[in-house]
Amino acid sequence: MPYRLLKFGLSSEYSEPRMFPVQGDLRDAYDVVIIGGGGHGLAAAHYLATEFGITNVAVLEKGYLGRGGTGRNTAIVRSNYLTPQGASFYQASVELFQDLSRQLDLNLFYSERGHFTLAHSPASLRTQRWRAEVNKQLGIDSELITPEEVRKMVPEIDLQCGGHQPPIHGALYHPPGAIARHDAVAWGYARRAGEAGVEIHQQTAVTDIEVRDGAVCGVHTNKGFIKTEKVLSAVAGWTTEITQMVGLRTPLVIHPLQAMVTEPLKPWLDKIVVSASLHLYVSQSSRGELVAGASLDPYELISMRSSLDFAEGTAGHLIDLFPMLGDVKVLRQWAGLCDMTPDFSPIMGTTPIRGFYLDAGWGTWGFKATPISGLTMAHTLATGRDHELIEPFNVSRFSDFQLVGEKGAASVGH
Amino acid sequence: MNRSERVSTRQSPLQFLAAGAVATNRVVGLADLSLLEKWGAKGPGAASWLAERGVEVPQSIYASRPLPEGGLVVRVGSDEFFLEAGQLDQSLASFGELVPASADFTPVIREDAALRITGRGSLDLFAQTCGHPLQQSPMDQIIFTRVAGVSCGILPQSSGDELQYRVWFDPSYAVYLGEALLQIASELDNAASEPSV
Amino acid sequence: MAERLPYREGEWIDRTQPVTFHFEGVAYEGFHGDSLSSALWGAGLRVLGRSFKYHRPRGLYSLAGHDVNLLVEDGERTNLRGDFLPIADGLDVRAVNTAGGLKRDRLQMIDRFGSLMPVGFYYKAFHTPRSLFPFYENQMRKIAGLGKINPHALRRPSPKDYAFCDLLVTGAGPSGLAAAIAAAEAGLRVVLAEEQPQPGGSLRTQHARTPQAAEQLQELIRRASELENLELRCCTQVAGYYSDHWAALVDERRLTKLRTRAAVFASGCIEQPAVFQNNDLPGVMLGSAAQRLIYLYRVAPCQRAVILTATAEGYRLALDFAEAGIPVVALVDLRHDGESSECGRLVEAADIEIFRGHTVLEAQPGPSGHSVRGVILCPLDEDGHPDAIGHLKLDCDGVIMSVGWAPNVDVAYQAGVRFTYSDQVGQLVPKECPPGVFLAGRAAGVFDLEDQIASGRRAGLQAAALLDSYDGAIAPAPIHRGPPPSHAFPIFPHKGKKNFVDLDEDLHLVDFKNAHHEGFDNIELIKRYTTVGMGPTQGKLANTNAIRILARLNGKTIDETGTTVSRPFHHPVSLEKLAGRRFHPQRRTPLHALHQSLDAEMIHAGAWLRAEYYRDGSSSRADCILHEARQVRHSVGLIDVSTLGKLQISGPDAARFLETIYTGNFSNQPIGRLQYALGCDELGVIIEDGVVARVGEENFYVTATSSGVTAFYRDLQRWALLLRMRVELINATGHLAAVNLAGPQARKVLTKLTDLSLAPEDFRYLDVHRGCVAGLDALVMRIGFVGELGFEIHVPTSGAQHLWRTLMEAGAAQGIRPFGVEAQRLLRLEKGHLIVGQDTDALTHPYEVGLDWAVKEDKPYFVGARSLQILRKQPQERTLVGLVLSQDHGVEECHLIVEGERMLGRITSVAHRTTLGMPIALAFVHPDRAREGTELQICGTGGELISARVVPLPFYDPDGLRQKLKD
Amino acid sequence: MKIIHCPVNGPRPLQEFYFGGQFRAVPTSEQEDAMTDAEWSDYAFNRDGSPGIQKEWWYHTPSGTWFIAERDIVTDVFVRTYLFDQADQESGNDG
Repeated sequence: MPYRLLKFGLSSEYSEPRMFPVQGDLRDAYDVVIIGGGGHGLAAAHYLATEFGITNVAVLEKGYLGRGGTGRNTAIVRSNYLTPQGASFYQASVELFQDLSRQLDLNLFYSERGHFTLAHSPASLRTQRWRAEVNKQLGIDSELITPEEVRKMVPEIDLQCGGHQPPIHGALYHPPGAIARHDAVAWGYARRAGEAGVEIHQQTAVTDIEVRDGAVCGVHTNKGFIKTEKVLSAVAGWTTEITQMVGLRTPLVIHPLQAMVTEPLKPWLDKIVVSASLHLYVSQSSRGELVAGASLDPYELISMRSSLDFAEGTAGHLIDLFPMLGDVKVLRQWAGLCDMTPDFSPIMGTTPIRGFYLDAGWGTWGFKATPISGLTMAHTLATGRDHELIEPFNVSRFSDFQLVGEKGAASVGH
Repeated sequence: MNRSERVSTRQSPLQFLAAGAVATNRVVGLADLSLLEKWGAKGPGAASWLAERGVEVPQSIYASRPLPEGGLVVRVGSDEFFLEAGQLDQSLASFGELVPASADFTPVIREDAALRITGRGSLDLFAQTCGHPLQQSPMDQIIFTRVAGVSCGILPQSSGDELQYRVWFDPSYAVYLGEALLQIASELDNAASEPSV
Repeated sequence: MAERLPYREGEWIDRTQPVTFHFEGVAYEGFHGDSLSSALWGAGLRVLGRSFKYHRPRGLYSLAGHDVNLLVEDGERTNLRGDFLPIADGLDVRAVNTAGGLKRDRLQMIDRFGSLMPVGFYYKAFHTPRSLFPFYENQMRKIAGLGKINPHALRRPSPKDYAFCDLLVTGAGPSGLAAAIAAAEAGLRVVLAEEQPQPGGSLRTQHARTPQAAEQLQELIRRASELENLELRCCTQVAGYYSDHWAALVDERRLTKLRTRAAVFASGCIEQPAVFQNNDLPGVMLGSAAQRLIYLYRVAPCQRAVILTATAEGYRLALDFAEAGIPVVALVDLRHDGESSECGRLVEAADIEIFRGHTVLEAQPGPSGHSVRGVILCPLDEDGHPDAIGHLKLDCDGVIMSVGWAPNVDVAYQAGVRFTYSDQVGQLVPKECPPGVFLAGRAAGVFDLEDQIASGRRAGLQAAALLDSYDGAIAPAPIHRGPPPSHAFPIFPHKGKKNFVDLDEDLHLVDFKNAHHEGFDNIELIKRYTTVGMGPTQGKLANTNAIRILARLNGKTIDETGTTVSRPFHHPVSLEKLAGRRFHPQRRTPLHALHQSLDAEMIHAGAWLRAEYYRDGSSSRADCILHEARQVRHSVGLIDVSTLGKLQISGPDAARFLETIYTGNFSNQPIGRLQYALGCDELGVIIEDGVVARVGEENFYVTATSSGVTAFYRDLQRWALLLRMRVELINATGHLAAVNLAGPQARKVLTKLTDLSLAPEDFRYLDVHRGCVAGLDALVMRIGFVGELGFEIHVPTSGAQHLWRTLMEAGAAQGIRPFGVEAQRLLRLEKGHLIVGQDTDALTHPYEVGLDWAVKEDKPYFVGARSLQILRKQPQERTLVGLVLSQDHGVEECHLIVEGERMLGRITSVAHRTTLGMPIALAFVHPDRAREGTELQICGTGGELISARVVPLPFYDPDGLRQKLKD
Repeated sequence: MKIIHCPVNGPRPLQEFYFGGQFRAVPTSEQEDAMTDAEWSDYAFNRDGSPGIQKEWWYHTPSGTWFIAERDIVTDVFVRTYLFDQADQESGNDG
């Protein structure tokens, strides 16, 4: 039994330290202001402090830590992307994730389950093979497997989908695919950043950004003005509100993405199953709940309302794949926001506005990039130059007609 | 090829329904009317041309009128009309044959699958398949909506005391939609024949 | 069976219908009308379930589905709630989440290690060393979860439906009935949804003892039943409320998607527990649960009760017990001055001992914690804190809590109602209601029966007035008078750490203090860290106390502390009810049945089913396909291409319109001629290709890709609007069928059936003619997608079968055979034709795939033109080439072309066996490697390197002599 | 489930509709020619996705009707819907 548990049992007083410091008032100026207290912003703060020695940093969060995509995603981590740019970037993220519990000294329940992307058509199978081949070339563990191999590893799956859907033709199998406790990632980074001297201000909303002569010079908040020459926007679904403040035009549009959980069940599904054609992904959490999601909502909306259509459709697709789940009950549904780009890749790094840095375009794949986006954005903030891993993702790629070809793989890519 | 031969070569996409329709006649009746000839005209000149042919042209969008020789004409768009014969032996071929090359409208080939839904369970059938409240819809006005996921035109009609619904849709969905409706109709029929508690 | 209380008017059980059922393998008896919970409690059972984390024994608690102490499974279904499960003969269920049965659950030892597991302990342990986490995780997973799924459970399709009404009233208690009646009398179509099997609500519980209640109930039910426009749905939960007044109603059979125009939430209150040591022991229950037992099921909640209260309702509860003949050992009132109203005097008169200014500090467990054997009382100081001295022990077997309520308004919250805390009522009351949403009764904070009815009537009339059905007077809203019906903080610390706040999640008071101490000081953060409210009941009995605790810890008010966001569903809803019938529209060509009779293998192609190939005796799939292809090359074959998009485009601007949406020129296209057409999006990406036939000066007939046509046609409609073109667009895809008769013998076959002259000079390659084929009006196009002489014949759908049969008969002498999609794909590959979506991807532009010739840059404008200008200036990164492979296996589509670690390109189409006798492929490669004769390496199956050589396209008949065949 | 008021077909559930994206005036061929590459890529890629009322395209699938909606993309309230041509008449712009 771990020593930690014995300690809890033996000590009469609760000895755990505060995870987040009680934050005082905002100071007048910071070297860096990070907008957004989600995983990305907090990770960037952490790496700025620990890797680059920049600690005069404020993270401004309009709600509470992890209120946005961090606490609303389905917590899947993987690197089986289609393009070399995407796959290398996410592979670096996976590698950071694998050691993150130790680094943050917080159990993130990072659990490698194996990730299946089912293909229900020859066309989808081709795409999965493409991903597998690119992955293998980059040393990422991915392979195309047959329906029989799918059945061996997930015997509950109905390969014929009960005749309701085209049968399963095969799957992309990605053994390192993992799930993690999403909130804890934000808490862990927040704790470490706080220990290193970063200030984390919750309930602090940015109301405007001061730009003079094409350069950032400060940030207005509901708690007053702060001077700074470097601002990182790490607000994903709320990015269009921030970019409007600095007059930066981007292709971003916001769509909700919904998810739901069932009542807890005894563990039976230890893999992550995604169906590209059914727009479904499902895994079983450590509490025993099935966590399921679908594709983006079909129209733009900056609201986290739930829709019944989503629950109906996702329920149907779950039963298509797992016919014995009919009687399993859905406990709760919720939604998050996705800032979508036309090439299904993020927008990261420097921008035409000096001192304004963007970490956006996270669509449906933000959580899995948390550590690497934090690290590369910290590097970019510290040096003023895009980290090489994120060069392809700079916002200039649109004016240059140099898109990243990730869209082909991402009909559902969580 | 003469007229009767032409009819014999035509096949309804809903052919399989014939037997089922009788079986569910009690609560919901489904009748296949796909073989009634249909024809369409679309374009700015369609209305006046039809009027010249003696057709009573519905003035407002989605309204319908009887054709002089049986059947009906529906204004399915601002400049678009849909005609259907009333009898198997009634031909609309003359319409198509008469259109001059200079006409400022386009004749449209219409091969819609067509159903007539009757019986006291009709609205229950739609309740399970259609998100639009048909019970509140006026008679003789076509409604474009979705039934079991398929785009349909639905025309509520009253014949005597009875309500009936004419439904038209793309024939490639005929087997799917016909089977889905038949399944629900038979369930409604079974439910009605169970002794009430 | 233990004795039930004597018959009483209004009871729900039918004593003439005894029912035998099994629980944990033991037979029990109850009555028709019993829920599983009431029947087991009535049978004298006390331990009904085990808790989620500590496996503590749990008993009947809310009897309203607000706890999950009794969750059972029957082998088929799982996580069934005992409070809602009617018993029936043959019912055979077990408790979920036990190891070795409910009584001797081996996991109950976890309870003793509770102190090792403070809140969030799992975040702080097991992760180092990393290599051991999988082991720990595995151990944790073994004990996680509640019910077990049955991997062999069958689907039970559920009929989902839509319904429409003017007003949805949630809850058929006194206020809900009054609201529904008032609105229906004003003419609204009303749906009244009640979760319980019968209407009545608090008239059957809190008010049940008074004779007026029974009369009121009868009267309300009579009036409701006389209204034809009022539909009462019992056993129906309003599970969620969505945009534009859509509600999800769920009953035993189905989900109803109800569109209403207004809603009244008369959903009552959820009674809230007090927090004291062992407040979860079997025998500790809510007062409302005791009333349900007494009045609905006639089961004695216990033999000797201690009632803990802080309101008049607790006194009335004591009178309920007294009337039922159950001794009340003590009435413990948290208030120092007790109850001054009539019921206070009645309790005193009934000789029930009252402890004012006291609390139950602790319930004392009987053997194994399976029951209550007594309580420890303790006086409270002026501030409501338990005093260290003056403890008092009392024997009892039941602790009945009646300390207050929380409005049952999670669904009203989803409907947009926002709340504020009222000290007057001691609960959240509505602050803002969106248009068309009203609250009534206890949910709105009125507890007096007359007030409940008046507020219901008011809400019903307000809805009617809003919908223009009522213009009479509306009485003002009644407000609560007197002491609040809820105590502000019925929460008491205890060093034993079994004073539970969240029974679903086994969270006790100190867990909240600790989480707060660690910085989780926001309601949403503390929820996520402790998991409060995340269990199966979503915190119905926990959230209120959790907010009270956090508010105190932060020194803030309830309003400042806020609430967590309420999400659907109210009670969990099964996947099959949500899924319903699952409509998956599927398209079939009119030749579908013929393909089946020809033993075709059918495949899904988008929404369509198509013939992939035709089985031929024992031949392999590959042999069948090759055979079909050879037949086309050598003689004649027939393929169903009815899935092709078929568009009629006509009008004065038709040619100009086509020139806008496609990259080519059409104005000068002669009537009767065909042209290949390529479509790009605004970014210059290829999205569509097809054939344009000019059939008149202003009339074009266009074929488009099967999978793309729906979206393409929709786009065309919008372009026609945006560009203000005088053009009529018709999507005739489903109304026309098409077949392609291809092969050197095609002309010979078709000649017999048509009035058209097929002579090479009359019907040239890329000609289109209208004529009669097999007695049908047809459009015939001479095209060569597969690279042979070919006629594509388009006829009305109803004639398709006749056409096919006639062609097959006519071709018998030439040995005509049908060919499927696979043979066609092979033949087009040999001919070097690309397939949009397979040989192109989401970024491919025409210059990358050798379609420069199809882009007419000299036109004034077409969609994508400006982007193509930019793309053309950029260095090209890839180009589509033909490859001949060095072996006939091991290469699949999307295998990569590599050079060491460098990725040089990708195979987009491949055929191992061809009519050419050599394996071929199309591939994207870097332009450096695209020169004819370049040797490339493909990383094939299993990583094997396979060599290939770049060759010119097409592979077959480069001069196109075959498709232009003259005889 | 949203109810959207199609200007031709009246109020219908969301399932009958297809979202066609933000409304953007299409440059004429002359305008297009006059645009620099940067101006064109700005038109081609960038969107105004910020909170507020957005003018956008919707399509009623069963009847094949395109129309314009002005919708608050935060509250999801449709402020008004109208046919493309009607917008033109009301606002008098050149679309």
